[in-house]
Amino acid sequence: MPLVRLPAGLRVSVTVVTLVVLVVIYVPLLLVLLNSFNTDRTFGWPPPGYTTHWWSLAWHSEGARDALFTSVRVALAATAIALVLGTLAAMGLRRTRFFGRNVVSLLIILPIALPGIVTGLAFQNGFRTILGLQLSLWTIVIAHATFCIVTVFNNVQARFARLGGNFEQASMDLGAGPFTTFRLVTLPMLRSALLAGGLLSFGLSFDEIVVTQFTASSTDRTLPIWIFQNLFRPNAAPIVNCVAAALVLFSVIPIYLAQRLSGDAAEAMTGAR
Amino acid sequence: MVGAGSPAISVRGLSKHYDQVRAVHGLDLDIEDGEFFSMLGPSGSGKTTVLRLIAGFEPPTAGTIRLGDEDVTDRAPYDRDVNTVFQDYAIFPHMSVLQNVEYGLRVKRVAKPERRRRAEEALATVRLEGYAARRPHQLSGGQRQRVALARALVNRPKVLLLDEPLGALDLKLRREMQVELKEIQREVGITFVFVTHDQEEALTMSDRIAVFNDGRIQQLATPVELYEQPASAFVAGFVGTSNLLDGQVAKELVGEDGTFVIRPEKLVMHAEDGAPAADGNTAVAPGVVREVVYLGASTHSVVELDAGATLTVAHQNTDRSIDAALERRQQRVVLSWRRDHLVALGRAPDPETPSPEEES
Amino acid sequence: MSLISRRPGLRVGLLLTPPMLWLGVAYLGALAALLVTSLWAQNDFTGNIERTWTLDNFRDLFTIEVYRTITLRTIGIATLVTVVDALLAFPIALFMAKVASPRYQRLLVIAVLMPLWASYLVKAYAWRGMLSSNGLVESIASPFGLGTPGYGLLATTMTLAYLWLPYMILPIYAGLERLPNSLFEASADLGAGSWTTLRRVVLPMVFPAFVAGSIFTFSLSMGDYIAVKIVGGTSQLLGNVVYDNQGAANNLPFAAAMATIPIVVMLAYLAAARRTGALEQL
Amino acid sequence: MRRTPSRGITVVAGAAVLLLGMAACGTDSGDDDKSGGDNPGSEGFTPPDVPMLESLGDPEGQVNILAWPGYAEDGSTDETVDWVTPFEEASGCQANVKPFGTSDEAVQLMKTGEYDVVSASGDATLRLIAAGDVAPVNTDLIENYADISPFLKDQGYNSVDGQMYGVPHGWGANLLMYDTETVSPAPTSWAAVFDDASQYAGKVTAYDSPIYIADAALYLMNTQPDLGIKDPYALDEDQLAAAVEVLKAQKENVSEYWSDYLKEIQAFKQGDTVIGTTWQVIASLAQSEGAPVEAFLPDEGSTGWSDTWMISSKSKNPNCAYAWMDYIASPDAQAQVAEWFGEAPANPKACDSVTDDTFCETYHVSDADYAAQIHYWTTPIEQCLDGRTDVKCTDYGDWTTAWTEIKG
Repeated sequence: MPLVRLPAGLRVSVTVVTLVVLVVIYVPLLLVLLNSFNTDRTFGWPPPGYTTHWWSLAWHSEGARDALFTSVRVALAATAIALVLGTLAAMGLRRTRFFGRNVVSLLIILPIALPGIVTGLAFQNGFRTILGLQLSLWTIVIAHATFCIVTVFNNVQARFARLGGNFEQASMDLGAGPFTTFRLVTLPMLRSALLAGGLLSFGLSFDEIVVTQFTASSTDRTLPIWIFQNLFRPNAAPIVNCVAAALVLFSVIPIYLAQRLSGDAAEAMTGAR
Repeated sequence: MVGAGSPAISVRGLSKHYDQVRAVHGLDLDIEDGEFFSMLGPSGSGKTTVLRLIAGFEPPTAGTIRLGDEDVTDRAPYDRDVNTVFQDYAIFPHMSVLQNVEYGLRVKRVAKPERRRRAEEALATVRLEGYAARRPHQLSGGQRQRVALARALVNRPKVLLLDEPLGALDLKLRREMQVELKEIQREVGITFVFVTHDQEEALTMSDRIAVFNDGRIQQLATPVELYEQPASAFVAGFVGTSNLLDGQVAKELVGEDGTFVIRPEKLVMHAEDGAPAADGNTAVAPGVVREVVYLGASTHSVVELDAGATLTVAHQNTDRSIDAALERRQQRVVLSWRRDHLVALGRAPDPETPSPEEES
Repeated sequence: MSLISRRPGLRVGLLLTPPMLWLGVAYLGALAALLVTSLWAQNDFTGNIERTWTLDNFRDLFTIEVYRTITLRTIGIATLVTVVDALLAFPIALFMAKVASPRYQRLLVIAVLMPLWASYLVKAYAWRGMLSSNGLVESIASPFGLGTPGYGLLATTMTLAYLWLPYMILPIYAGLERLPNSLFEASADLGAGSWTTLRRVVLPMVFPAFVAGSIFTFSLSMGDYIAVKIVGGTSQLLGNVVYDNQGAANNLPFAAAMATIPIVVMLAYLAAARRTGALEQL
Repeated sequence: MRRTPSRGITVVAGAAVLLLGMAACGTDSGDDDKSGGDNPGSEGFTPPDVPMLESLGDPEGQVNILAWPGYAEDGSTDETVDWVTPFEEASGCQANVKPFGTSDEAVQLMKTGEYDVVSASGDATLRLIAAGDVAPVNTDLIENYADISPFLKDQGYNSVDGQMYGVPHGWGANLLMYDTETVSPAPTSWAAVFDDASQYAGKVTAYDSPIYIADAALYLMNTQPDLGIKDPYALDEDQLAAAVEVLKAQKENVSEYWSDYLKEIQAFKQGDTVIGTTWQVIASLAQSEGAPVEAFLPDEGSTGWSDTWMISSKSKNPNCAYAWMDYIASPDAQAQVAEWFGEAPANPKACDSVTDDTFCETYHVSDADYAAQIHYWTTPIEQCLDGRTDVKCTDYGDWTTAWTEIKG
């Protein structure tokens, strides 16, 4: 990609600010990493000593592991639902200019545009007060899927916009019915967009705390809930730091994949919340 | 040209309205078997809509479409024995050239060896042997165009629809492909329905041409008829350069009321003193050269007649130097033409009334 | 089958039905139920919700002054966080989109996204540590004769701005990346200095991206109740009132009434954002 | 109640003097007939006739336990923290533990009949008894019951007319903690965080919950007898207003309100805070982290909590449920829970099993006088808990609103 030759002054100032901001972004994260080795159970500053004790505890923590699996399960289920609904919505709105188009777009954006506390409270109230249901893993999944739809929708819509509309027509023209066309043409062409959208949706669900707090029963502990419960216990807080540090390190993989797959960095990330 | 039995495509009373816009209005059309048929018109004239209606991408507002003996009006695209070459080719980016070409056979569950054989045959037809394993993004524009063609031809459809397939190619390639397309059509014997806005393209390739404007056919004729005897000022203007004589000018120069057209190459330009005299066969008119445009093979001069009209005169740059022509700018000249080269258009076309009679 | 492909309306209908059922019925239904709940009362003895209609919750909301104070404070903080993030995000997004080489571009995107995976809580606690009396901020600031701002609204603003920064960087980066490079050249060619180019050409064109990012930063700040507990000292935001009422006090109807405030604010915000075309860039 | 900070909810547990309407103390064990006033459930409170288990049979093979997080640890959070597995091995009852987040949730879940036992707090116990969701407990069938501290037995929040409805689990007090290096002389009264708080302006901390209003009410009870506060959980509007005034004045000097261990320990260690309310467990942890702090029960007494294990009236596994209640009251289990959770065990014999020799002294496990100074957390309701009938008291909703206003 040809780069713009920005004037030197602007270039330098932009670079300097970028470096400063990057430092500010990473200092707290490094601090988390450092504290995971801090002998002080309440991360006193400066650290009185260093130990790998917490990492070994974290490694053996069944609660953390269970919470991790719960989070993965919830995120996978929510992502699966979001993939289906987001793709359907994007396909429905494609090439269509019906009166409700804006309404539908707004509706898809709304769950992520409203604060999590609103979405969480609305679902909790809906499930418990109105429907009289017990909160469970499924209530978390439903709530998460709701705000994950937008990431899939955005990615698929961007892909559609880039592809243009003739491929499916070409397929139908060559004798393939709608389902064959979807299987052989639409889906393969959407694959990377779906993967990117799915990964974002997974990440979104995986780290969600607010909506989860409202829609989780007390037995269903996702990783953020586990962190929330344990961060405040002096004996467990350093373990939490280990888990958080490990999460940051491992997060490189999905982010890298998402970016790779989508091919277009901007598209991969829009809606990256 | 007219074959025996029912036409390949028969359209009756076809209309397509989008809200207030009438893209196609009350169209009747027969396209014969094995014909190379072109639909020519400016953008928005409805020609592409007719193509999409025939392909089945959109349902008509009214009217019927028959393919051979079958009424296909309500059938889905995949239920019609027609294939389309898209303007942007719509080659599946995630498949190789071979997979693209095989696609139609694959969804029809043709056995693999058979499908491979036919695909290779089709690639040979479009002179793309050896490209089977390529990916679409590794192909040039012309090659993609051929893949699209092969992908459609391999299904041996009754009718092949081509939606401005040469539009994206550069001029030289376009000329080559025009000839090639025509050859391929002769070779496979399939009815081609070709949509274009390029009059030269249409004239080069077609057996018959339908000129579209405002959702209607203005004239349906062979290329020669279309050029030599345009039915309306619109057709005359769209196909070739039109030199119109109407109103007072017509009265003065032709001697009768009406609108007349004469092609630029039928006009002869003389120096003021060397002009022939008008007689029963020849008409003359003096004027001033306002502009001279050098076009390589020929030169166009724009002459403002004293009578009021402005006519374009074309002359081949054969043996003599073109300097003489260029020096005539702003000079007085006399134009002459054979009276029988003048085509009477009748009244100026009114969009609300049907265009002059289509061929029956 | 054939029917579906022949009737676009039917096709759209079939495609949109599942997502619309989910969002329109389940989600909007839940929001509507929340509004309904806000019109109910709570039994003081059992803590159970009594399904009798009352406007008491809203009366309290409007008459008790502290709620107005908290609402204004929350909107103020959310605005401040958004402005800070916009100021910080623009240079880094510009660097990513128009200065960095493609390789660095990819690395930078990862670098910006990575913090999002570190737990929100852990990061907030890291800031608590940095802002404490003898913490990192103090040790960095003391040579300049400054100190830590301590726990309070300033600390809350800093922490929230930190937490949501990636949500602002990414849309602006995406917006800038879409800008053709020739624009910069055209502007320079027409004699504009770099600042003029930024102000007259780039900023107006990426403004929708700013708005898109601000929806996140603003909305996330509007609803926060955890970070403010960790670094906010004695201060509280709207989210705390909602949270305390649904949890501690078990007064769901009042929590629901309180939750209508961020809904109204965000709907107004979205309506304004829609005019800029920002919703297309979310 | 401190419970898991996870739900932040921390409301409310506590011992309800709901029935008795007695001011204070709860030391008058067994004195149920003293109950007076016509606040609801007080006079003429007759619990539904729920049969009591007469004799033990064979264990059913499982027991469903509804517990505050930390009360029934099975090693899933920390491998070394596990007193459920030994129970399963000894009793042959598989224990299915479900932690709950709030007392309301516990009450709701108990109504399903799917749980056999519950660790109920003071604001849940009476509701469960009155609704017939829990059965009287035949304490004769519980071997370890005899060892439970007498001052926890036959209390208004765990018994009706001398009939126990549960087995006491543990209790604790809200203490005053201060930085020994900065705060001098050592304080003796809650005045240090109220009237004298300005001495430590910007360095005072307080518990972040509406229930903390009771601390101010308790202080007023002693300093302003004119207000007529007899029970810190029974405040009429004027009394609440007075408490709010105290807290608003205090807020000027507060650095931050704390809601979890870590936050408070950090604040004391870093010197952001030098004085404020605390729990014994936090004080001990802070000390072990090297913070120069002391925590004590001030002269006025303090607020606190006390929990009880109860058995469902619909229990399908009564024998295993009794086995659990017996087990959790045993010295070993009590020691583990108390040390892990940080509260005084109901069974003083646990003191022989705790790993920390000073634990029982620190937590005043057998100290009846100490326990007598605690006003156990109770949910304030409209009917005055102190027996007054001429005024309406403020309920927890009012307290929540007041707390929001105090914080501003």
